[in-house]
Amino acid sequence: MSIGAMLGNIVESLFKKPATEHYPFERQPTPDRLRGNLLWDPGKCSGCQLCIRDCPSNALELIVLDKANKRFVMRYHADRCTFCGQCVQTCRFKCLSMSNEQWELASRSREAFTVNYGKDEDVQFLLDQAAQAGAGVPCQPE
Amino acid sequence: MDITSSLQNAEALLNLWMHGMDYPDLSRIDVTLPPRELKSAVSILKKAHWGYLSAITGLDRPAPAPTAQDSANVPAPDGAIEVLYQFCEGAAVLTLRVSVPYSAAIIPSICSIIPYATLYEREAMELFGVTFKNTPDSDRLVLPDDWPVGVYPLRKSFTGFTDAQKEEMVE
Amino acid sequence: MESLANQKKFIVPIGPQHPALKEPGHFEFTVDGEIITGASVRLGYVHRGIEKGTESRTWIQNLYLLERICGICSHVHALAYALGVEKLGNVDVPPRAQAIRTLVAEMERIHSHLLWLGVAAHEGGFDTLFMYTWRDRETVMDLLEGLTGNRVHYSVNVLGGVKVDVDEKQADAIRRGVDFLEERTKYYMKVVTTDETFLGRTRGVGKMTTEQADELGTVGPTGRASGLTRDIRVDAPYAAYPLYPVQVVTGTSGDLLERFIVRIKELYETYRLIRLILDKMPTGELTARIPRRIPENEAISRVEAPRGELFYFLKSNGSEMPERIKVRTPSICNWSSVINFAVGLKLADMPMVLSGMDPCFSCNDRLVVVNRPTGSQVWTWEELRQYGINYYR
Amino acid sequence: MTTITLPALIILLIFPGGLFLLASGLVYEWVDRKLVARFQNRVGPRWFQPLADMIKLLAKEEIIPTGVHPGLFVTLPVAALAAALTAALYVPMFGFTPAFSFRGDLVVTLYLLSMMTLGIGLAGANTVDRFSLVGATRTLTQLFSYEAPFLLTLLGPAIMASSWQISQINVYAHNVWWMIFTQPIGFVVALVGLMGKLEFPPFDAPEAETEIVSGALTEYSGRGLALFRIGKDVELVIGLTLVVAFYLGGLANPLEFLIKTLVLLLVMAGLQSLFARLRIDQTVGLWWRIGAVLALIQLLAIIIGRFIGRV
Repeated sequence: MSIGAMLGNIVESLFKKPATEHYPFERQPTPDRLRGNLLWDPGKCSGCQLCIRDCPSNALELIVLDKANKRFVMRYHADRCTFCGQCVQTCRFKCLSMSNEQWELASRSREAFTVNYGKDEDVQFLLDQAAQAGAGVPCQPE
Repeated sequence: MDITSSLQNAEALLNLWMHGMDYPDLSRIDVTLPPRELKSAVSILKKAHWGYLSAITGLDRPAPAPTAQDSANVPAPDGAIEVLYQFCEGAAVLTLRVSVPYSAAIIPSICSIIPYATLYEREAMELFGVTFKNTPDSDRLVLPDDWPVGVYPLRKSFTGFTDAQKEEMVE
Repeated sequence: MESLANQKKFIVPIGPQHPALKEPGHFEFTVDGEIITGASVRLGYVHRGIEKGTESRTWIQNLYLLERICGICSHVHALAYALGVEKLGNVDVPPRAQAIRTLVAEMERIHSHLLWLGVAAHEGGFDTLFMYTWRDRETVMDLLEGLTGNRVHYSVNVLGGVKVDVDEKQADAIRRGVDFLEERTKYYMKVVTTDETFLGRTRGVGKMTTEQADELGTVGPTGRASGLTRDIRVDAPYAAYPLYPVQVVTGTSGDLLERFIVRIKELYETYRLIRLILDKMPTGELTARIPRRIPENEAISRVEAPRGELFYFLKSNGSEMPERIKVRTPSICNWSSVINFAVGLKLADMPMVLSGMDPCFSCNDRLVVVNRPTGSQVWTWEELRQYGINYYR
Repeated sequence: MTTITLPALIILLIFPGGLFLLASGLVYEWVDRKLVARFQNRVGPRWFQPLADMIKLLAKEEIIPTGVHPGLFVTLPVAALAAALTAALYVPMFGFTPAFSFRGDLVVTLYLLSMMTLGIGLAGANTVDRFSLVGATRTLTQLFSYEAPFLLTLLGPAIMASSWQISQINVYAHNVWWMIFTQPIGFVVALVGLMGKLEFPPFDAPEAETEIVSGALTEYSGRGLALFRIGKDVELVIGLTLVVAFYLGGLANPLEFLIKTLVLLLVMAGLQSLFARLRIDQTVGLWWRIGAVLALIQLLAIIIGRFIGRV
């Protein structure tokens, strides 16, 4: 039975640095395992599209330019992504990974969140095509 | 009490009413009951202090799509709603399975025996369109107030609203 | 006379928007002065139709959908679902994976109980305790982020195992964090049980006997504070709980104070379990292969969420998508206890009694229905997405 | 003691009444919020936050809800603020001699200070909102519970000084032992009474946000709310000044005022962050069972002491 059981702690707090973080001026370092933006390595992809099938939020599109020569472009919609990491788990060739860099999921337009991954010439080819014909034909999972 | 004796105990208690019985796995017993026997089965469980009601699960079992062999003069079979009353005691789970056709989806309410079943019954009522006879409260619980009457979202036949229904809701 | 009495009813609405409940639920308390004479509840303000949604997604996609039922106990939902699917698919999960699942589940329990302690203190107007517990809760959230890569939706589970492993460095960080939290928890125990002003708000309030708790079907710490020994971790051990036995914490008096004590004591038990798991971690694989098509069967999966028993019923039809998934969350069991006990209490006690059962509205409500500013209309998912796209363009 | 005399209009409108008092109210509100934040290990608001809040509220539309008496709705905040500002004129604000003073002004000041609470109570009762009504009931209940003990504790020093005039009590307090040592019980009750008057935690049941949103002021917005809030800030400064003048050795100059009131505010902020909110029945119980009795014992001790002294 006492009154003011927290007295010690509050007096201590008065002389302690506040626990609040001055975001965005101060940022905590991100942990190594942070599940951040998705990265795609075009070299190893076989175009099986299992990642697209398993994605719970339709965040991935694979645009097949030339299946025989393995020319693919991965279109990643970061704004739809829930960062669950299932695609990384699903990929048998380990071509997907998640970056642990800090990033802001905020922008004034949606375009900033659509990322095309692939070999430079393929992405360029796709962009040129899109410029000519309006929009690229996204590949739908069967 | 270990699982096996719990399950055997449940079997012995319900022996009188059951229409079918099954042990789907080591810790479960499924008992099929006609709707009219439900209340007596639940009250005997309650009297014997066999576990507690853990959930009431609705299952939609639509009629299989008519095949080409069905002749036109045989009436199409009616789909059924199956309501599962899951009781738990320790690790043992007893499921009372009650199946009713769409045309007569009426099940006696067990709220007089287990009062807290009311929330579960209200949920099943809204989402599956089963009528629980004599349930104390049949107000909307989870669906919005302007949800159309007679549309049960968890039935397999519900795949979204028709345009007419949307119009109606706007009004 | 009757009608006159009805007219004089003075109803205090709490919710769907109210500072006491940060989540939408609607309660109507009929009051006579400060004393409550009647209560009713309406849920569904955030009913998201997850049960229907699961029927049009694959087994793998559902894991992430179900994880998002709740933001506080996200892991236990995914765990209950994964255990159920593994039962359906007859897959044996490697012991190390089960141990990691258990570890994360227990860390989530710390997170949830500390969060609850803060909320309950805030409802009682004890903001200092609220700030302190939430500050300390950051410790366990940081640990979870370091371990899994996300602070809220840990997504540790995959069907058939887990994604992440615990290395020695992680284990040490967790041990240190747990030591710190244990010390803090002891302090909170002291505050909660000795501070006279707080005791005045909790002692003898919302009392529930064991029989009443049983009659009302309460689960979890709310029931255990009334002496109901129901804990799925003990009754039907799942994941790695058979290896790391849990001692049930029960109380006797069943009032609000006892619910505080039971939850804090559960934290002690959780700290012990975490150390035990880290010290005796089985070795081996992290995942087992699971087929994409699950054979036709039914399974029931029960786990002990921080709020009580979480019940999953899964039915498969041999395809890639489930036939039916039923989720019965612990909060819905405990509502009846609140509604039944409100009568006779003081209005000022109501927020505390409500929070005393640790209600989680996202637990209860799981259809995409959006009220437009002009009239209300049901939107399909596609329309909604289109609206979102146009809005941001 | 220094005596500075200023033209009456300046005293009323600018210094030390009017504008300067309002500004100091905002500063004290900030200090209070900042201290509570630091006690809770938070950062707390920046120095201009109360001012920014006030400007925002003043710039906003004032919504008059249906079912209220519009005239009353608009005039109540003005009356409450005016009462608080008037009360300041009889109190040695900032260490200066009170602008106006007459025999018995202590009683007038105390009544003027109660106007604020009464105004909030009436404002709540004026609306048809349930939260406001519950809040108004609680505000008025609380008013009747802390007012008597608070009054009794201020009578203690008055009896010692044999005067009902605040300025004379102030001078008396300055010349003798600090009365916190001679009347410790009185000081504690006065301090806690002040917290009750200002509806600070743990006596914030009338505006308990987790129960009744914002209590009596739930329906207020814009200007009305701004005036009530600034009125409360002014009352905070006046209350602190009164307690300091009576119990902490009086006020002679602005520096003394600043140091003494801020120390008192520090103690008050500590008390605010130390307790859980009391239910309204607990508040009433506390005041009448403990507060009033303590204050009476104190008063009795003083009277007996004086009687013995005279004999």
